Amino acid sequence: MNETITDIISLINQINDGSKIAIFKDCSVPMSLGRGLIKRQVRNLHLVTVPTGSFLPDMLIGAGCVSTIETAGVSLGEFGLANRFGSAIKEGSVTVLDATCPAIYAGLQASEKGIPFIPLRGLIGSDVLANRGDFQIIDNPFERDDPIAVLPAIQPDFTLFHAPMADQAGNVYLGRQAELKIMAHASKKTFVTVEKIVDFNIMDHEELGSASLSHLYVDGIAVASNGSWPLNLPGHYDYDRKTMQSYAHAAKNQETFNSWVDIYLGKELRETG
Amino acid sequence: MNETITDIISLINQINDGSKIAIFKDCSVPMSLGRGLIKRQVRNLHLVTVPTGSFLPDMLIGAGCVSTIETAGVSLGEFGLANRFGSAIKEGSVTVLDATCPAIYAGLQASEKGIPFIPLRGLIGSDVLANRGDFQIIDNPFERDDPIAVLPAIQPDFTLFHAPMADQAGNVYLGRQAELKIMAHASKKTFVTVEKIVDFNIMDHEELGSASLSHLYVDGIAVASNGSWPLNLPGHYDYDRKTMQSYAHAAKNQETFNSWVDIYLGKELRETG
Amino acid sequence: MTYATEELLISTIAHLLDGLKHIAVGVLSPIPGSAALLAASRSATIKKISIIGSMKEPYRLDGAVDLFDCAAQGRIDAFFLSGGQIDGQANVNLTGIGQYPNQDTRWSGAFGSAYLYFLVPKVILFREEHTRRVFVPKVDFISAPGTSAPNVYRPGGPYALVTPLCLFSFNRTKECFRLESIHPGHTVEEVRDNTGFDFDLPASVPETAIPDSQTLQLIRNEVAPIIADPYPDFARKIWGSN
Amino acid sequence: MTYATEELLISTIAHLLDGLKHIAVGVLSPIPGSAALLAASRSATIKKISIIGSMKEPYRLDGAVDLFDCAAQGRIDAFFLSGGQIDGQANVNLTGIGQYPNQDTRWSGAFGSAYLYFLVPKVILFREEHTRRVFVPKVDFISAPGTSAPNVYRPGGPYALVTPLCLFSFNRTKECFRLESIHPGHTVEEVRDNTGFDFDLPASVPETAIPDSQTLQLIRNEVAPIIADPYPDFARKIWGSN
Repeated sequence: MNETITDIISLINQINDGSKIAIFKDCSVPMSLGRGLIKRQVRNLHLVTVPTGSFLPDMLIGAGCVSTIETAGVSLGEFGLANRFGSAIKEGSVTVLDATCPAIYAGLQASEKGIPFIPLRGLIGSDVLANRGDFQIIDNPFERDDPIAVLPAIQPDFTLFHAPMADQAGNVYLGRQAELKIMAHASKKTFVTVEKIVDFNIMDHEELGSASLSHLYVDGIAVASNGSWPLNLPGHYDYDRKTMQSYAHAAKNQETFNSWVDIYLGKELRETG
Repeated sequence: MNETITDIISLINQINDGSKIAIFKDCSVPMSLGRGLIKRQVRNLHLVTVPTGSFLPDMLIGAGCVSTIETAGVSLGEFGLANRFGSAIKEGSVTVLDATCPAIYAGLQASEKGIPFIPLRGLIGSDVLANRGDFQIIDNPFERDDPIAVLPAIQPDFTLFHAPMADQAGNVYLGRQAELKIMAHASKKTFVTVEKIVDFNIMDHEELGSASLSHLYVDGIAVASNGSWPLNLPGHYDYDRKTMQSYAHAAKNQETFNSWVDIYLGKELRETG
Repeated sequence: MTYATEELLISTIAHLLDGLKHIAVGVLSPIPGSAALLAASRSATIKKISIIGSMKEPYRLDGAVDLFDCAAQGRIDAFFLSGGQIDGQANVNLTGIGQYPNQDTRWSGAFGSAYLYFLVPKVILFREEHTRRVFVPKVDFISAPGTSAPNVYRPGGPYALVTPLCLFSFNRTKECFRLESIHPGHTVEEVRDNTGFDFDLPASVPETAIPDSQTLQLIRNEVAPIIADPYPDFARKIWGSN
Repeated sequence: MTYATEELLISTIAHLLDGLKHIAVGVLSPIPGSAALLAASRSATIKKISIIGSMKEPYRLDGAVDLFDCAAQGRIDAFFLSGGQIDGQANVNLTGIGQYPNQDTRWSGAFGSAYLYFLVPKVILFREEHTRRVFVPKVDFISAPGTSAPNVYRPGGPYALVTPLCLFSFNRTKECFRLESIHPGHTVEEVRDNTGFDFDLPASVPETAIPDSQTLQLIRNEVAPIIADPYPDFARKIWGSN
């Protein structure tokens, strides 16, 4: 048995206070891992949403796990504003590094390519750029009078995501979410929860192989059935809209958020603990 | 019927003298299209091998179609040196822009991302860099005393490749050759030959979809059975080593090359009409 | 034929998309999405409609990175943006109200706006609320600027602004909006009263063309069943059960 | 047990790979490939062997871009390079002989060398011909430099040079090779006569350890059947029919 295959608790225990963590936007979201981080009361996370975030970042912020969030936007989509996020920003308890979607991707792609920075069009004249001390404008060395933004590489300590399946060698099938490859390549470590572990080598499978992440980039795998709940896993299960709605309602203020999370984690503890 | 689906002659007729053409290294090589270019006596091509080349670049050079080749290397692999390439360089009839493999990819990825240049590690102190007037060394704007090479984007006029199948909408299944996506995204136009055109929508197929190129990037498709012959198409047919050997032998000098190509094109003419 | 306000907006936006090849539509955008589908249903030039978030062919994108790369390659002709605030220079604020960073009201964030607004030739601004709260003299935070200095690479930018009251065009040289037409039942005064910035006002402002019966047929028969996939609630509200 | 020269080279290279995690092997490299497989067959640390061009798991790479990105991420510990010419500063010439660009003899080109040589911590130079034609005082063209100025980002570089005569190590500070061992049947004089550059010569040079019977068993039973897939001709030549 490959030693990268373990259980969810041991993955969570490796994620220390202050880690820089990348999570994908609105599917493949590692909700089980997120609940584990809340339970363990991990603190001072630097969260990188790739490129935007919804329930999980809002929940981690509400639970006091996050000190910095680097994001192109956090929203509960059709369920409204991300109120724990908004409230933390107003209070100043969380530092926000506002970006734009392709800037997050480009920063990760720079890390993936092992280059220290990458240029990107757009941005110039926006208050997004004006407020990012770590972005710069340089002259395009190949063209006169052509200012262009350059962004530093983003290298997370951990990429965390949930996927349909892994194999015994540690290869992970991603499906359509090719961005997860960029995230894993860009990060120091990648922890994955999966619905199941299969008996064949995924990379040997002609069609699955090209939509999979090599074990070379995977540092820990744990089975977590319904690991994206209450969010969806495309092709496997849909959103649990009732739970999402109940969260969106509860998260409008900190007290009702706290109660909701208590119930939510309590349920989880009963179910998995 | 999608108007991008046409025949091989009409694809070839759209490729004019002086075009910048990208071809992939050693599989998915559009040999049928290449023979068409030789027959049409296209001239002054700027060939970009992605990142290296073998039989097709050597053949196009031998046939006088190429004035510039941008490459990380041309070789017939186990069949030896690419002699038409080497001979043209010695004579000065072809200009060579020597690169290193990741520099070709990075230049294409810059074009794909619509950025005018991209930094890359390595290169500094090599004669590869010293001889590329279009490469530069700049100071990393994020770090003191850290020189780094920057390369201009490579935007071919055409990417040409051969693939297992396309659908009626113009989507093309690539299999493992994910680099072909980068090439198509980076190029102004992409022409593809395929073994067959299927009746279902490839993109709708969960597993094929993620290894396919959207019709958005495909400007012309033609059926060419055994379109990579005498090279291989992974999962479909193997190399025709006998023909490759016979080419490698003939290409040692221009006269035997010419005779070989005459026979080779003659055979083609008889077979495809 | 009677029509819903949403159908008028769909029809108005669709006119702006004629002759294009590739139109991309962001999340939570049922009206722009419907307009793109309507335009495609009657235009031979439209090769692709990309609906961000759609998992169904032919509206699916290859991936999120692909959308942004595709825009930078010049392969997206039109895109839609909204804004919590929009000002007279077409600056868009999706980030929040008050002093940044600890804003009184924090919205989501810039999303792709600080990039796509520069690169997509025709960006259509669309907002379903036409008030002075939205259309302000100056946005509190420029998530994406409406205009740029001449040396800034910017093949794209604002093209029009569609609201429930009217249609504005945007003049990039003069850096201001121009009232192009007023929707039936509304007036110039109403537009002026509810707009916090100045705009060019022609001597006579035409009424926005209402969707003809053929257009309504297309919307109800062709567009509604497709848009109901990503936006079931929207489709149910406008067209009832589908 | 008797052994083939190739088996000695495989065994010698494999020793250099002990304790690593990920070893990548280029095209047309049956001996380095065999050495990597041998090392993996007896080392618990080796997590992956990537054989460029192999279509078979677990040796396949995700794609060619992936290899280069992977190296830059620091995830490749060892790689192999050869050279038409190699000089005493470990400069490698894969490009050609004579005045560039119109060289008298043009080889393939730099391939990945001008990049991987900088980024992979242990680059092992390997050449099956040990002559003054190959090991020159100064290469005609630096496809990839052996050493760099201190301010150049260079986590990688030359680690050893293996030939049919001997094993050299490379001292990056002194910028020169050191003779580490001589293969059985060869002498220091033979090495010196056939090497066009100066190298550090210890007072006493040990003989290269020959592969023991356990190693030969592993090579013949474990390595040979695997390397026969990408290199059937090589396997047939050394080990007969498989």
